[in-house]
Order: sequence, then structure tokens, then C-alpha cells
Amino acid sequence: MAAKGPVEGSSIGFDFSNYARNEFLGQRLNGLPKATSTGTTIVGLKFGGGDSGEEEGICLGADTRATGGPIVADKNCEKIHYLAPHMRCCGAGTAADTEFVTNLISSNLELHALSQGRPARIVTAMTMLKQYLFRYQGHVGAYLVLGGVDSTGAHLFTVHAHGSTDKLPYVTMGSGSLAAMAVFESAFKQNMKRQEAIDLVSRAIRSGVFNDLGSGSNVDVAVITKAGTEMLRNYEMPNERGVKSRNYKFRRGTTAWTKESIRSLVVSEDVRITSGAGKEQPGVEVRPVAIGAGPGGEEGMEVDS
Amino acid sequence: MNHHPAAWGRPLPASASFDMYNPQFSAPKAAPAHQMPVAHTQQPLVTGTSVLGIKFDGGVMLAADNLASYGSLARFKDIERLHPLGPHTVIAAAGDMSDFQWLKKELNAILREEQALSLTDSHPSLSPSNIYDFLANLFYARRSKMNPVWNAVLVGGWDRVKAETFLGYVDLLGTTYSAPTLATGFGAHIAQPLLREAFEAKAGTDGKGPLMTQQEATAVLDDCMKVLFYRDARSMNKYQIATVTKDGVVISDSKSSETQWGFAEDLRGYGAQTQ
Amino acid sequence: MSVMELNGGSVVAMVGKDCVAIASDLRLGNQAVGIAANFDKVFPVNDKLYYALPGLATDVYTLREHLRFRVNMYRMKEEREITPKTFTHLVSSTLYEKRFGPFFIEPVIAGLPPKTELEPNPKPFISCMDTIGCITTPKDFAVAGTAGDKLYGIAEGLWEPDLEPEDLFETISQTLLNAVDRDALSGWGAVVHIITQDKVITRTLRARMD
Amino acid sequence: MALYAEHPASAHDAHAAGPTQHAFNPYSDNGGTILAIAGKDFSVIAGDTRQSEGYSIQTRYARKVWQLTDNAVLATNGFAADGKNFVKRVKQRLEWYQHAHHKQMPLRAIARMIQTMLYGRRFFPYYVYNILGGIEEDGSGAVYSFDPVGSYEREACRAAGAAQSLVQPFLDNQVSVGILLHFSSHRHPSICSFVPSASLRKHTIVTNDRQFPPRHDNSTRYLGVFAMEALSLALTPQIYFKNQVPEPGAAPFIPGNLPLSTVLGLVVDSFTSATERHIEVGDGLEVFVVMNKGRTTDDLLGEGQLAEGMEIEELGALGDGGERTFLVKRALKRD
Amino acid sequence: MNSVLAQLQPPKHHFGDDEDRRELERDAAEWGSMGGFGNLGRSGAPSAFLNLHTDSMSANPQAKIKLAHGTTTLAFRFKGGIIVAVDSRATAGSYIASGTVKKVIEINPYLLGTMAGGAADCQYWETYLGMQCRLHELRNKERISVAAASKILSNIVYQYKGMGLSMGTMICGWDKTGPALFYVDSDGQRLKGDLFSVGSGSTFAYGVLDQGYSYDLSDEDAQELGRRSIIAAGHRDAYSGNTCNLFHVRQDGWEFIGNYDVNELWYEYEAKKKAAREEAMAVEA
Repeated sequence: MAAKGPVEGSSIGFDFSNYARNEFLGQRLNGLPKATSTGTTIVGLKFGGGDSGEEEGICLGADTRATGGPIVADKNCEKIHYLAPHMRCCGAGTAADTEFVTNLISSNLELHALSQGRPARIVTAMTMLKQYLFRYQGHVGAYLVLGGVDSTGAHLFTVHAHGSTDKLPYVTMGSGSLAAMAVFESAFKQNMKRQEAIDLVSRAIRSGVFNDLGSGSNVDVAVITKAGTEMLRNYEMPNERGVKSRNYKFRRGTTAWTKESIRSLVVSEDVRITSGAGKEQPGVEVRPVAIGAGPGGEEGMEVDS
Repeated sequence: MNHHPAAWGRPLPASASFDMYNPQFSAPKAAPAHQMPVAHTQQPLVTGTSVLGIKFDGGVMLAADNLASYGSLARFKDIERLHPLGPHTVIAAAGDMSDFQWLKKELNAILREEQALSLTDSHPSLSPSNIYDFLANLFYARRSKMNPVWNAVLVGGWDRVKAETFLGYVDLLGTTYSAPTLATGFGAHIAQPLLREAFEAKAGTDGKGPLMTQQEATAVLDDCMKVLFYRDARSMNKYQIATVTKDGVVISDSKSSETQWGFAEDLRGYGAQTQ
Repeated sequence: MSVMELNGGSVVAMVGKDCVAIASDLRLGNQAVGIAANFDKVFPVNDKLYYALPGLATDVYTLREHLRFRVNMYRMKEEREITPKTFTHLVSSTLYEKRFGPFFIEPVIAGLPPKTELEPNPKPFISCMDTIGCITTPKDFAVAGTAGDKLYGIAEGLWEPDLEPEDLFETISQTLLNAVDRDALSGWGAVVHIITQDKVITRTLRARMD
Repeated sequence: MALYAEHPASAHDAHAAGPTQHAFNPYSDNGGTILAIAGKDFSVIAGDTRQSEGYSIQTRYARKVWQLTDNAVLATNGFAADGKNFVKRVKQRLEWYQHAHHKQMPLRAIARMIQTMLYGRRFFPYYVYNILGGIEEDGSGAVYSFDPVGSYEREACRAAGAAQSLVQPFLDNQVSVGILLHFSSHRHPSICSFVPSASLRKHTIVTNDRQFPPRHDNSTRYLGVFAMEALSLALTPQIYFKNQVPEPGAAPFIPGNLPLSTVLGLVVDSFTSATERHIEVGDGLEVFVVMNKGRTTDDLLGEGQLAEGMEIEELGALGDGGERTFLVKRALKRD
Repeated sequence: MNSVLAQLQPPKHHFGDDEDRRELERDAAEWGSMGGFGNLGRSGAPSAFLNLHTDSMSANPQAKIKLAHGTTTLAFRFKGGIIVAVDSRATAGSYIASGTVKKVIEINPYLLGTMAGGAADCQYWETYLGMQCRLHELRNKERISVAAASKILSNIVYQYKGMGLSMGTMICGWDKTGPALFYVDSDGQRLKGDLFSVGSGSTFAYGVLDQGYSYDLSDEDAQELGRRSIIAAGHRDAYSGNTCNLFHVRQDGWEFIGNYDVNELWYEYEAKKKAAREEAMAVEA
């Protein structure tokens, strides 16, 4: 990896400049923090076609819980990522990786579509994903369910972090994949109708939500057919919090404080507007400023001095 | 002494210091062979995979397949992992099959003794919960000796006195719990969601609604065994179902699910292939 | 003791009615030993946008300078102030760039988006992310730092929707104070910023100093 | 999943130092959370009913809170098998005590007994966090909390288990622990009152005058009496709820005086909050309320006292102490 | 020969818990006695086992069993007796498990023990020590000396050396020789001395103690010194704080002086320092 200057470079790829330091810290102290990993239930299936009398399509589903260890970090996150107008991708594994990998491939697909003058195919997205992930040998921890409809029909893939792929009529991934797969294995039929497919997908997600601790909250569904993509965000919300028993609003003046400074943002004509905090400015009421007390807080975000 | 709080409670490693006054603690002498530590079951060898249990209206059902695996080898294909104990109790075991056989032997002996007693006077016979409590104590005592009975066992039965069904789980750690539907091992991930869904569909999430019928229970167990066969690499498509009602225990003959692999014909590779 | 616990420190941000609040403790420690009680982890980006960097202190400095540079570049190129949402993505991609040698920082961002013609009444914005830039944009509150799980618990109990600035100050202060009182590595003072449309109120709390 | 080898070979962390351990691990963690709050003449002990291992829910209903005597309820959390067996042993000892003494063991004695039983397994600990709640001999509500090897303390409120760190700061703020000095309760060895040469002396508990904000005149001194007979808590005047400044002119706050309805509301909100943010908490909530004899039950059984969706039953008396124990149940989220 | 015979014995019945039986026999015999105190099982290799399953320095941060740890304690001898001052914080990892721990254990009206290290170890064995001291009084018709009491404790923990006990305690009392102060820890170390501080905050406490200590301090000054030292440690050390408990041992036994909020005292000391600074500035001007 080419060394990168302190200033913005145009080099692509990751910056390893902290790597050696972090390894050292990890050895001296006790281990490095783990990134937010989403215990997840994500599923996808193919429906329509055959004698169903409906267009072929893909139905994707995901729960909406993001966890950091045993703590719920996000109760209603979006795990069905946009790739292209006719393509969506559900992500499990390291949350940041699924987010960035799908974003990257999404923009590459856009470029690809522009250069080729036609929408990218699902296999193209899958190939881009697997080639990218393979290059990082599983260290980019994205486990994906990719689905969409293109000129060759409806396609559904799973992509593992190491770069392997599968092409199947119904798939599940994440910590709730077993719970969801049980539902698919017992009830999947070829050539389902659209609503049947949505019902089965949300039933599979519910199976993960209620039986897998890593999955929870709501059910997101996406339906992709030749006609277009329909995002059914929070299609089911079976886990809404009820009303609290007590009111926890505090009496004003409950918290004791020692210093206060107020920065008025009501600007009059003669004031030179700057963006710095804790700096003497005309028209700004100055009292002991606590924001300036921290490291370098004084300088604020100024360019000039 | 190291006063850092994180250092407290830390036993000294053997190499930390030589204890001049208690040399026996510092360097343990090699013990004579017959005093060597007893080699307990440290890992299971011949194993059975998951077992399932479900309550229905008027009884309880357990299911287990007939396979005993030796690692990844499907070693014995006619093992019965459902075992009746007395007129109204069945146990089903996953895990080490030799430990299970020993367990059956011990339990049978106890049951024989109890039966002899009950012939002579009004000695009450062992209820399912009696047997379950015994197993729980046994498993916990053995784990506390660091010599576990390497099984996960479901106990299903009909309590004649209380006129109600019984279903309980106990495993090698002595962990116990009850629920209207139970599954061990891989089944806890695959079958339990289906069992819970089916149970709650009628009885509701609070379990207060009507229970499923015997036919419905059989159907859901058949479905679960099929799904397990699809997805559990240590399973086999040959299984038995034990049914306990007030009329006693019935253990079915081995049966198979109808499986479907037709969709495989349409699959083409794992990516771009279309032919 | 993991790297994230080396220097200690915790932050929290909350959404109120047309206002947001962001608060941090002031402790800088070297493992068990307190080093400084004025280590503010909250920094301004512009008038209505603040962010907090809890985690490894050396990375607080580095990342803050990094972001100052990038925000200034943005300001020069675009000739406008960065919005909270754009800034969140800027922080996120800055962190993800170092995916395999991350900064040990879990940023929290709070701000009021500027009014535009399309969006005359923008909603208050908060977000947070993990060390490699996975964004979460909660509707209620965001927490990070060594007292993270304590903050989650108490904030989940105390937070209520549509709090006025003064009420939001009480809620966020009580949340932070009681959470850091159960965390050995956070505390030593606290500072709260309430950002409203017409002013930013900054208060230093009377916190436990042990 | 504990049935088979814990991890596949590939799962072992390459960075882990030392040889790989393949030994049988006799412990498991079954999640869940418990908490207890002491009132003036009642005590509330609660636990959720989920039992889990890893990401699996073993059962949605497993009891964590157990009635021991008329005046004592024990909550256990940690490794469920250890918890159940520990409770069994405690109950057995209590029964023996009952047979020997023809009375129920007092709460503080149960607490000490639990300490010796836990410490008896110092080198193979019960992986159990215990909270004991109930009524003391003087009629006051009490909570004792224990670590796995028996260190214990009497407190005003305590949370333990998976979501301990989520719930406890909330309780600190809303229930007010403040500064408790259990001066003459459990920690003083019962021996000393028998020492012939030791005349029982009165010890004044002098509290500092330096608290913020300035204290109210009627509470500047609190006299604690150090004697076997006075086993109640000696408390320094409480500042207020933790980190909260009282309203000017407000009546001085006396700790442990929250009304039962407030305490129940806090317990429910603690658990619903913990369910939101901790994956191992949920399914159901069981709240045990122990009341001193003669105490009114109107604030529990009265019309409209319990929120919708809550059920209540009274547990039968185990002795003739006159204390009453109620069990309140409520559903929690199941995801 | 016996060992050979033992091998030929039929195997023991597989179930039935030895421990159950032991406990049964013990309990049947011990109603109204020491109630099971001092009957610790000693398993074969506890240290490896505990290392695996309980939290300890850095060996196994994933260990599930987190034992409560105590933190800054100090005691010193002076002409007016002994001052004992402790903080009240217990931490499990970085979580403050309790802020109201009693780290002074009243062994009897003339003896105090302090608590640092494993809370349970200190509580248990110092309570047990109280029993032993009482037995000593019954047998010998006189109070036990501090030296003897501390030796009992030190002998007990030495038996368990290397098995994972952790105690750093000071036994303080007044006997025929006057005020006496001993440091005893779980390594088996036992030291007589005039001034000790134990725990992770001890270095900070020593700093304050050393600049203010003299044998001839007045009672008030000595108490203030003890208090000030704990506040200093409580301020700097993350694992110490919350409140300070102060005891004074005199000829007629110990007296509890008070419980002080570390935080409130810290603000007060700061205010005093500030006032002194301003006064100095005013004088200069």
C-alpha cells in the first residue's frame, strides 16, 4: 500500500497508517474494540413466473436491530441497501462493511450503466461484490443477500465475506438465518404470488425476530419486479414500546451547574460572522467559555487566525 | 502484593514463586498411575443429534431420529433414542450415546426397585416430574464433579395425580427448563421457531388459548423432522415419535418424511452460469 | 482494560423540540489515574453543529485536526456551511478509510440543519457511529464512551419527546451525571451544550470529582 | 449448543495466547436481569423470565425470583443451574432452621447464611448474583445484594445481571441510594455484644456539615445507636435523589420512603427500558412485593392501582409471621 | 497395599453428592455453633480453575464471574491512638458496583480490620477472625492481643496461598501494649508498623500522609489527615471514591467518627485553596 501524505491524496483503498500502532496497543492492552456487528436475519426469495400468472420477481426481507455486543445500538436500522433502481442488497455481518461495500458497488454500477448505456445486470453486481470481497480475504466482513430483476429475469444471490456466492430460489443469512430458513424449508413453493411471497418473507423475518436474540424490532420488505422496486419499510412493527408508567420530566433547576456561557446566534448587520467557538467576536456575549477548555477548542474550526 | 485492583483475586501461577515452606504446592510430584486423575468424558464420541418435544391437548410428544454419528460418519442407523420409563414417562436423549445407555441402565434399575415397592404397599409410582428432578440432580451433581453426563435430555410424560402433561429439558451442565415446546442442540435453532409458531398460533402468546390436537402436533413434528433432515448434517430421514397421554406411552415405528429435491434440477452453478 | 478504556470518557446527545443537546464528561485518565479534569470532548463545527469524540485521547486530537481540515476544505470549495448530515458522512468516510487501522473513537454528532426553501422546518439531527464509521441516526438519543451501556439504560428511561431547551438540559444532564457516577473511567466534571435556533447555551455541571 | 465442542477449530482466535483449552466448561450464562428496592415497610423484588444461552431463548418463562419465607424473597441471576440448586440448598437450610427453632429465620440471618454458603464454594464458585429482599425484624423493608463468592451489603436498591449497568444508574437517580451507612446491621460480628468487657456504648454517627446544598435544620444530626437491638439502617441525611437539587423550601427527603405505587412504576419502567436496549432481557416480568404485617394493601390491591396488563396474586403464608407476599406479573417484549 | 485394595473396591454409586452428605452431617452437628464457618472445601487445583472462570488482571477479561474489588484504605498510629480511614467504592471492571461498601470491619469493640482486595475474602475471614478472638477470650479470660489476632488471620490465609485469595488488610486495635497496627495480606505477609496504606489509591494516600504525618498530631489533626488522604486518593484514583469512613481507635475501643462524601469534601478543599490563593494575592497587592 503506497504511503499517503497527511493531506488528502487521491490514492484509493484503505489507509493502514495506524495499523502497526494499533497492533502494538492491542498486544499491550487487552485486545482491540470490536466493530458493530449486526446479529441479523436477512432473507430473500424468488416468486412469480411459471403458472402463477404473475411476473417473476424477488422479495427481500430484513429485521431492523443493530447490536454492539448484547446492547441494542439501533432499534430501527435499514438493512436493505440500495444498489440500483432494480437491485437491492441485504447486509449482515460488520455493519460498516455492509454499508460501505454496497455504497461502493452501487456507484460502480451506476458508472457501469452509464458507460454501457443499459442497466447493469444482477450478475454484474454479484461479480463486483465477490471480486471486491475476495480481494480482502474475508477481512471486509460483509455477508449479503443480493436480489433484483434485469433483462435476463429475476435473480437471487448470497455473497459471503470471503467472496463465495450462491444462486438459489430462497436464501437466508445472519444469526437468525436458521430460524428463517426453517420457515422457508417448510413453506416455500415455486411460483408463489406476490402477496404470498411477501407474507412468507415477513413470516421468516418474524421467526428470526422472535427466536434469535441478535435480531429484533421491525420487519422491512422489498419487492422487486420488472415493473419496479417497492420498498416496504417497517412492513410490520410487532415490537413497539408501550407507554412508560411514569413521567420523567425534571423540575427546571434540578441540575446544579457552575458556569454558563451563551452564544447568541441572532446576527445583526455589523457583525462579522465567523464560525469559531470560544473566540472573542464582536456582538458575542463573552463569559467564561467552557467549550474552549478542551484540547484545541479555542481555535474552533477557523481557517484563518 | 500487587495492589492494582485488577491484580486482585488472581491466583499465582505455578511458576510465580517457589514456596519454600510448602514445597508440595510448588512442584507436584508425579502421582502413581492408579492415583492419576480419572479420565472423564471430555468430549462425546458416538452422538445423537437433536430431539424435539411438544405439548398438545391431553398429552405430550417427543421426536428423535434413529442415527448415531461417529464424528461425521453416520455410524449406527437404527438407534432408538426415545426410551419409555414406566407407564407414563418417556425420555429422549441427544449427545453421547454411551452415556445415554448408561443412563437408561441406571434409570431402569431405579424403576425396577420402585415397582417392586409399589407392589407391596401403596407406594406411589414415579411421576414424570419425579424422574425429571432426579435427572436434574444427577446431571448437576456430575457437572459439579467435572464429570458430566454428556447428554441433553427431554422428559415428557403424563402426571396421573395432577392429570396434566409434563415436558422438561436437562443437559450436561444441569441446566433445566420447561416450555410447551422444546428442542435440543441444532433443533433449538431450526425446529424450535416452527414449534413455537405452531403452538402460539392456537394457544396464543400467553399460552392460554386451546392447545393443538394430537394430529396437529404430529404434523408439526413431522414438518420439523423434515426440515432438520434438510438442514442438519448429522441427521437422518428415519425417525420415531413417542406420544404420552393418560392412556400411556406409544412409541411409533420408524418413519420417513417425503422430501422434495425437484428444484435442484433448475439450479445452474453459483453465479453467472445459465446452462 | 481495552484501548477504548485507556483514557476513559463518555458523551451523549439528545433531541428536543427544535433543539439538540450534546454533553461530555471532562476526564482524561491514564488507566486508573486521573490526569486532567478539563478534557472537553465536544467541539464545534459551526454555529449549529457540534460533535464529540470519546475514545483514545491521542486520536481525539488527530481526528479533530483531520476533520477541521476537511470541513474547512468543504467550506472553501462549497462556500457554505456543512450540514449535520453531510458532516456525519464526512466523519464516517474518514473513519472507514482506516478500516484496518482504525482511530479508537466513537463520534457523536448533534446539530440543527439550516433552514432551506425545500425544508423550512428541518428536524433536529443527531447521529453516532462505531470506530469504523457505521452510522446510526436515532430519533431520540445517541451515546458513546466507557459509560455507554449505563447511558443507554438511563437515557432509555429518562428521555421524553419534545422537550424544551431548558427541560432537555435537565434530562441530558441527569442522564450523563448518573451514568458516569457508575463508571470508574468517566466523570471528573461535565459540560453540556444546548443548541437552539437562536443561541447555544453551554453549561459546566457540578459533577462528582471522584 | 453446549453439547458439543464449544467452537469449531477455525473459530479459535489466532491471537489468543497460550495453549487452547479443551476442558469441560462447567458454567454457562443464562442472561436476564433482577432488581430489588426496599421501601419503608415493604420490599419489592423483581426479575424477568427469559432464560437464554448465546443468541437462543431457551424458555420464555423461567423463574428467577423465589419466595423463601414469609419475610424473605431471593432473586438469582447468572448460571441458571447454579441458581436453582443454590436456592434449593438455601430452602433446605431454612427448613432445618424452622424445625430446630420453631420460627422462621430472620432476614439478616438469612443474609449471613447466604454469605457462608456462597463462600463455602470459594474455589468452585456458584456463578450466581443474588439479591435478597424482605422485611427485617424491626418491620422495615430491606435489600441485601451478594457477589458470587459471598461479599454482601444491605442497600436501598440494587440491580444485577445482564442489564445491571443499564438499570442501576436509573435507580440511583430515581430511587436515591445516597450514602447509606449500615452501621450496626449485618457487618458487625454478633460476637461483640457478648464480650463481657465490652459495655454496649452509644456511638454517635456524626455526619459532616458540608453537604451541598446546605441541609435543612431539622436534619443536621442523626443519631445512630450501635447495639444488637437496633439493627436498622443508620442513614445519613440524604442529599436528595442522586444528582438532583431539591426545590427551595421543599420538605427534607427521607430515603426509603417512596410510595409503593411509585416503586412499582419504576420497576416496570426499568425493565421495559432494559428490554429495549439489552437483547437478553424480555418475555415476562415477575415482581414480588413483601409487606410488613398490618400494612395496608390498598395501594396494591385497590381499584386501578395496577396498570393494564398486570396480574396479581397473593402467595400463601409459609409461617405465622404475618407478613404478606404478592406476585405481580406482566408481559415484556419478546424480540 | 491400601491403594491397591482401594482400586479393587467396587466403584462408588454414581450419583448422590458427596458434598450433600458432607453438608448434611455438618449441619446436623452444628446448629447453634459456628454455622458452617471455616469449613472451606479445598479442591485439587483451584488456581487454574479460578483463573479460567473468574476475572483477574489481564489473564481472562472474558471471565464471567466478576468478583467485587475494594480499593483505598489507610491506618496510622499516633499519640492519640490509631486513625483508620477508608473509601467506600467497589468496582467490577470499570463498573462501580457499589459506592456504599463498608471497608472497615468491626472485629470486636477493640479491633478493626480493613478491607482491600476481594470483598468476600475480607468479609468472611475477618468475621471468622472475630469468632476466633471471642474463643480466645473465653479460653483465656482476657482479650486477645492485636499481634495474636493478626497472626491468626495471617496463618489462615497462608494455608490458602496460591489458591486465589486476595486480601490486603490492616488489623488495628488497642491491647496491653497500647495501640498496635499490623498489615496482613493474602501472600502471607504480616508486618507491624506505624503507617500503612493499601489499595490501588494507596500511592496518592501516602503522598498526603507523608507530608502531614507526625506521631504527635492532635486528635483533630490526625483525623483530618486521614480524611484528607482518602479524599486525595478518591479524587485521583478511578477505583476509589464515593465516601470516606473514618474511625479512631483509643484505649477504650474504637469510635466511628463519621462518613463523608468524598465529592463534597473535595469541593470544600478546593474552595479553601481558592480562598487562600486569593488572600495571598490580596496580601501581595
